[in-house]
Amino acid sequence: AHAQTRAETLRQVTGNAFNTLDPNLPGSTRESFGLAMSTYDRLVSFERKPNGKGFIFDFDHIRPELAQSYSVSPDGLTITFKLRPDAKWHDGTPVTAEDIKWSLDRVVTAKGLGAPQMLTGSMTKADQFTIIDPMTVQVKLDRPDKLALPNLATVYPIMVNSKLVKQHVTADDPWGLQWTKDHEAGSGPYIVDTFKPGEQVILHRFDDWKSGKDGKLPFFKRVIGQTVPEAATRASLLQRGDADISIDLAASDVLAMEKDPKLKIISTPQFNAWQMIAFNQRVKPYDNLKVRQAITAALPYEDMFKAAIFGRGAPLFGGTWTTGAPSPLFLQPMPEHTDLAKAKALLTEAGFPDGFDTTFSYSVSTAQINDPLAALLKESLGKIGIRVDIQKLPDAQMSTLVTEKKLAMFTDTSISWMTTTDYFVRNFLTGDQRWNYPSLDDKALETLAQTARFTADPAKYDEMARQLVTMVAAETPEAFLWQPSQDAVVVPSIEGYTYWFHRQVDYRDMYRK
Amino acid sequence: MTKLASIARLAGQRLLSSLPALLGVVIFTFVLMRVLPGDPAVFFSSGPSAGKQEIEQLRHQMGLDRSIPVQLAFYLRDIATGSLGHSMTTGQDVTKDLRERLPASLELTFAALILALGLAIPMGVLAALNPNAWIDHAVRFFCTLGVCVPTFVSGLLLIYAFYYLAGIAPDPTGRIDVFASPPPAFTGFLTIDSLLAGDSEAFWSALRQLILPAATMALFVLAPLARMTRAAMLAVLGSDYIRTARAMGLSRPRIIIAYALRNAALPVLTIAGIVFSTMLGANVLVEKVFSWPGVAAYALDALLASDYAPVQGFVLLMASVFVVVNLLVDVLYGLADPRVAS
Amino acid sequence: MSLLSVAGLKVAFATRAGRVEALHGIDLAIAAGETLGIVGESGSGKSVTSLAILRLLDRAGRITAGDIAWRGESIVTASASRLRALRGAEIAMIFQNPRTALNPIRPVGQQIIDAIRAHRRISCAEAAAEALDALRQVRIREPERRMRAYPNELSGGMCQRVMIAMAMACRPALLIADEPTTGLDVTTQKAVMDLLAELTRSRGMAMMLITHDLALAAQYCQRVTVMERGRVVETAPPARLFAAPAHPYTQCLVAASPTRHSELPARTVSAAGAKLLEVSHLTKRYPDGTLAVEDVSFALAAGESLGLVGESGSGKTTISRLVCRLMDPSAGEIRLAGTPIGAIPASDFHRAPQRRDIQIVFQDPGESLNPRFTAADAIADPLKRLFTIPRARLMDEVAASAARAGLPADLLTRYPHQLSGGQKARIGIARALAVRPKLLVLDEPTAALDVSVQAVILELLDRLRAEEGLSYLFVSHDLNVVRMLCARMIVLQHGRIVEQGESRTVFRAPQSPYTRELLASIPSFAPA
Amino acid sequence: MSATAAGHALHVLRANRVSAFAAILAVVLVLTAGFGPLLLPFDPIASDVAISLQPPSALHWAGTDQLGRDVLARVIAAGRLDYAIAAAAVFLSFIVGAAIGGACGFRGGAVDRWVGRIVDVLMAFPLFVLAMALVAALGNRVENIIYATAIINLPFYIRFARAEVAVRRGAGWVEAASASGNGPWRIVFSFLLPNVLPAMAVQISLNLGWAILNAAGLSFIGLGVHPPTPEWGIMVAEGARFITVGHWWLVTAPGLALMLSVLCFNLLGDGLRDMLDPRMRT
Ligand SMILES: Nc1ncnc2c1ncn2[C@@H]1O[C@H](COP(=O)(O)OP(=O)(O)OP(=O)(O)O)[C@@H](O)[C@H]1O
Ligand SMILES: Nc1ncnc2c1ncn2[C@@H]1O[C@H](COP(=O)(O)OP(=O)(O)OP(=O)(O)O)[C@@H](O)[C@H]1O
Ligand SMILES: [Mg+2]
Ligand SMILES: [Mg+2]
Repeated sequence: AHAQTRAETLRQVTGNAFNTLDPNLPGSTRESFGLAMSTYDRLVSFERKPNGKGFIFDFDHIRPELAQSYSVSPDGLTITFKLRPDAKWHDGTPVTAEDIKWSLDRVVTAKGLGAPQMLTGSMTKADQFTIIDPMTVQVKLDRPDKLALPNLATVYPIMVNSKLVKQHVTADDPWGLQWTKDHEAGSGPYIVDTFKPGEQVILHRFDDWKSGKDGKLPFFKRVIGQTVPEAATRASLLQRGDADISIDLAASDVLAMEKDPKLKIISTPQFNAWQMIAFNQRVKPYDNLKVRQAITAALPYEDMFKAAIFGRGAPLFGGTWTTGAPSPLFLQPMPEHTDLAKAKALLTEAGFPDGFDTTFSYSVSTAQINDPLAALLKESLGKIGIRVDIQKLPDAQMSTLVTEKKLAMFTDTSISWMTTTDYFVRNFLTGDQRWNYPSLDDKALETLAQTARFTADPAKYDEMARQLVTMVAAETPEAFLWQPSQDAVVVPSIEGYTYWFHRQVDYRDMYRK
Repeated sequence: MTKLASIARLAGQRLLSSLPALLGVVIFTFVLMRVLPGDPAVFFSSGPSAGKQEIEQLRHQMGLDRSIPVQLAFYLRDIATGSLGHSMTTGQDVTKDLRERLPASLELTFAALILALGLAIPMGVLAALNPNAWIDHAVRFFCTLGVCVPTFVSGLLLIYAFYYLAGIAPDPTGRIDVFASPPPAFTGFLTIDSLLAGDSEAFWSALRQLILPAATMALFVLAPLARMTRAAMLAVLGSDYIRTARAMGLSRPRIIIAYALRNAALPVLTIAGIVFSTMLGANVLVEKVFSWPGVAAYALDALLASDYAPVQGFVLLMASVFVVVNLLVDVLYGLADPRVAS
Repeated sequence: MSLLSVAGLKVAFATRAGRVEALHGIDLAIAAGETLGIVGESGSGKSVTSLAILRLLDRAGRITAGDIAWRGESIVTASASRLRALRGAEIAMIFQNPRTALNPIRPVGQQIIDAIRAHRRISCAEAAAEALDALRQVRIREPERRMRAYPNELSGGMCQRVMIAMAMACRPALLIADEPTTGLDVTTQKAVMDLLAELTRSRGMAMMLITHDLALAAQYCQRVTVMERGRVVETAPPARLFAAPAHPYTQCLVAASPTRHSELPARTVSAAGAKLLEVSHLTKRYPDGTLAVEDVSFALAAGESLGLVGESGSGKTTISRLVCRLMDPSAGEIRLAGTPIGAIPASDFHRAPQRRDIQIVFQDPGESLNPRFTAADAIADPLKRLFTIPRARLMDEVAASAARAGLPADLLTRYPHQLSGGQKARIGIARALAVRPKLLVLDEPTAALDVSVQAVILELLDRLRAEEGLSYLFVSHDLNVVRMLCARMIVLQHGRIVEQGESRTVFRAPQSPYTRELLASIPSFAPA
Repeated sequence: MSATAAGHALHVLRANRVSAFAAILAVVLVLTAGFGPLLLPFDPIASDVAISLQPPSALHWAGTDQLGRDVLARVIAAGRLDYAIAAAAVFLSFIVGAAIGGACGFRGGAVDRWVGRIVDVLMAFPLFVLAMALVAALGNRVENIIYATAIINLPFYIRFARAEVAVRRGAGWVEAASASGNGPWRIVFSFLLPNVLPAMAVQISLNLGWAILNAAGLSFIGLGVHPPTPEWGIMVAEGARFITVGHWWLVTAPGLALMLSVLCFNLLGDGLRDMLDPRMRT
């Protein structure tokens, strides 16, 4: 019996904590996002396409999930959802249009993480969502936003059992966030058995689930998500076959595991995430283009790539183009090469013939990758006379200083759920907001990005996208390093792993041979 | 009778006199946390689309927009009402978290202490019975070796040897095999609960999980315990009343156990108390390595995230445990040693 | 044939310094029912002998030669189990310092029961009954309650009684008592010794009484054996031993032991000069409430020496500390040469000019020397503090006062633990003399010393007083010593003065009953 | 004087084999830390990714690390820093602790009680967490690691000194000292503390080892010194993660260095006490 249940159980080990059941809560961890994908349904979901040993999500194809079907009006201003007649909540009650409306209202109005995300899809007010008839709900937009539909497929807009949640709302918490924090009220394929925040979560399958692709039920009857802080321990758990999957192992471990026949490694360059070295232009001398260019020319890219992540990823350096970006994609190899002579020259031009003192920061939790990276950077910049003082900061300090724009030069990995070039530019290189690490303030770039956002014609859009990337390259607001691989290590019997935009394991996709 | 009373009085005084210390701990931690350069509001609103207003709102929600004295006042009031605030890392109330996790730490620490004493006392006695003989040196050397290895290294090595290579130890994830169903929570000590529930499978599972981490910690505290046992034993064996006992013709085992060991136990008891309370707070690394759901690891994560409430709660808890344990030791000491009360 | 006979016993100890022989061939014999006294100075091997007899020497010590025969059976070769049976049941032993000789965390009754049951297979109840009986035998008041008492709840005398009860419990044929009364007051000492004598007599037990007090031995033993540095020098019945000591060592020992007749070589007592010290209505209450000294008044003239006697706890040390201003009085006046010094807080007195006028010599010479100071450092310390002397002259001063205290110059570089008791005492005295004080307070300066050493030190002190016109406040519990050194004496009890006057008169015609009791309990060998 | 002291030291070492072993080990370790870097052919900082993660060889006796740096070179270079950290931290807490504790133990009274309270506060703290908090608050630089370690050691020294002084306070030779005209302060510092020193020596040398481990622990959770500075704690912490991967040499060399040092300090204690204690002289 034990063996039987074991075969039908999926056991994931991760370094971080599952800390809430509702992804909209401030402070939710990425693991909680992944969890919410399996406990809650959304109206729509991204399709996925094969990729190497596994799959990767397909940003351009969206399928109905809790909705039976959807249609977008020609002018792109209304999206209409037809509901499934047979859809049920986990408590067995049927899914109604009221529930859907309430859930959508909740995402955009509740004080949570959802609202700011929906904003990027031009969904801001409850009155954009209307019930046409008991089986139909409509979303109205005030401008044709390409990202509206994709946004509905992201983590936040979960469909919740309004009748259930409403029993637990309070005056100062009209949307019941406090209750959904550790109670789940969804219609997803899995129901929460036990939830020990920061320790483990155990799910069992919801057999009345209808929203699956072609109505298929997920394979695993039981799912265990466990927090195992020590990477080495996670590795040995997999090697002994006690755990089935882990997606956050140390690059060094993964390297060794590739030789291990008892394991399978599905590695996907995170094409919506990238590690960079940001130059904060609010801190002198990084307001000086030449300085930025000098440093980008002085970085030992190859060594960093090899030493920090053991070459597991897609380089974003060493691009061969000079005039214009060859591809409309935001993340593509930039024309950066290690060339100390040039670097020295640029530094002299910039007015720092004998270099300057500066700091280089990264967060403690990323130390395993960034310790070697920092060492190499310090060594290499030293050669052109830049004296680097390395700061390894506790994560909270790091994020605070980043937000306050106090750090001079630092490294981090950014991730974007939406993968259109203008979205990248708007969210990561413009505006006085946290994710604009380089504090880049370039009006031309900004306006171009805005126009691109609402350009429907793909050809025109690609043209603009190329131009955007070219401008970014010219500005060198940061040194693009690489797209680190998402290395999912699984036991050979496990199949169907998908790399999702949220970079977490989606239990629905997987099965055991 | 009167003795018990006087001991109780001593204990009472100790408790009262330690209240200022506790208050000091609370305030000190509170300020220390506020000194940390990290801003939890910013850190926890790090969703992929966190904006300024979200941070502000979170800051308000966490009450960080008030002045520090005001915050302290509120915090003290909350403590008085038995609430330790709210943890952002786990999204739970700190009291709830601690209540769930303290038993885990306690069980582990107790196991480690028992293991350590079980080894240290015989070794110490052996060493004391033949001072400067090879066995004495051997004991000293062995114990010292234990102290030399950082707990996280010995932990990882033990895992590597007994789990990864030999495969005899269970996977080092938490307190009980995930596939075994935990016993109904009663004391919170899984081993005890499972026995109460008469669930032998759960008991063994829990016990097996306990062994490696307990061993790791025990190794580290072996030295002080054995050292103290030896010293105390030597002192006692050299004392006049042992000579009297021998002169009266008492049998050797009786002398060693009923006379020598009982007297030597007193200082060992004191050290054991200290070791216990320090271990409880200091096994951060062990808990991390064995993914043990204890309070120390909990506090560590919170600390790195500048999550105030959990750290403050944890420190307060530890301090209280410290006080209680010392109290316990005092009382036991008083019961064992007539000289104390009078 | 004799009960116990020791022949050619040699014992050696393995020490860090190497192998030292403590006993160089001891011969003794004790007949059944006989009481044998063993006297000798510290280090002469008394305890080692007794321990050797029961094979209780610690692991460092080994019997290298000779034999110990118990009723003809050799103890030296006896098996461990045989020894266990022997100890307590046939030969019992009681030790010096009864407090530490009892297990502090075990009720005394329980300890007696342990001793009984170690030798006889009987139930706890029966054993308890016997233990209770044993306690009655040693005349402990309300023995039922004492059974449950812990040593720390009993006085020194009672602890010793408990020890005796334990030793007697198994009806041994021989009792070895190693200095059973040192550390006890004279009155208690008398009581304990009388008890021992009576019990042994009534039970026809033999006893081996080890002491360094000849008078005591003389009073209670049929035969006395004198030991010196690990050898037996003489054995004889007390009468002969005292009347006509054969061996030179015995002779000087007898000569040195103070009796109520012994005198110091006569000196021209410098005529008592002006009043030096006046103490009026002195009272000391310790923080914990003990009233140690109550309304004590006395005066001391220059060149005079005043004795202060009383039993342990009577307040002698307290007074001496108060007078040397090491401790603040609760009430009362202290005047030195007319100037009131009682008001100067003790914590500031080291700055007061009178500091150099009052110096003190402490009870335990070893314990009063800083382990990290050489003799020279110790003597130089007060000079450095209270005078400003150039380095060069300092050493001369040190050598000078060392000489006055009769301390050989070559010992000056040694650390205390490298010196004998007598030598340490001299350092203490030299340190006190170094600053040429007017008043010297001596708190039992000879209590820890052997009689022969004591005699010499007393000599020295008396000479110094005569030659340098020093004044002494001499604290002691040994009335004989006080009588020898002091013209006048004060008798203390519970912190109050019960009698004071000319030493001789006090001895001849004691006024207070307490003084009478004290005098009565001094062990003395009066053949008459 | 010093001659006799040296002779005494030798005597102690001859008498106690373990101490002798520890002493020799200590000398070797300290010399290696002191002069080793001068003799080494490799720069502990300079990287060469081409030869990264090579197992021990004739050229690189302890192998190379992730950045192709010679592990042995780094281990030896790290010695200086680690000993410096340990020594500085322990010295700080010893000086301060002994002074405060000594004064309190001698004076007693209200001050003593209050200091006692404060010490309790510190003792009641989960010390390692306190260290982490301090380092996190002050920023993880070498000097802050030293301060943190010193602070969490402080209460032990205060208690120890206090207790030891308190028992000696009533000793005859202390009274004698004040009778000889020594003021309270002089009594504490030139009479009492020197006598407490031998007993404290054990504590000190134990703490030296403990301080190193403490630094290692901090490194393990990422609060150690910054790269590329070589430090045993970090090397062990990182190396330990490579065990399962099979790069055993990364942890071996630093691990051994760490172990030997701590072992040495732990064993040294008793010998040190005997050396400092004149009563042991014969
Ligand atoms: N454990 C020991 N180790 C080394 N030497 C010892 C030991 N015990 C006794 N001695 C030596 O044996 C000799 C005799 O000691 P013993 O205790 O018998 O003297 P004593 O006559 O009892 O003196 P006291 O009157 O002070 O008790 C002394 O010189 C002492 O140094
Ligand atoms: N520091 C102290 N605190 C409290 N009580 C004390 C202290 N020192 C002495 N006493 C008490 O004061 C009384 C007198 O003590 P003191 O030492 O003066 O007697 P003594 O005559 O010197 O005795 P001994 O002959 O044993 O030296 C005793 O009852 C003692 O218990
Ligand atoms: Mg003796
Ligand atoms: Mg006295």
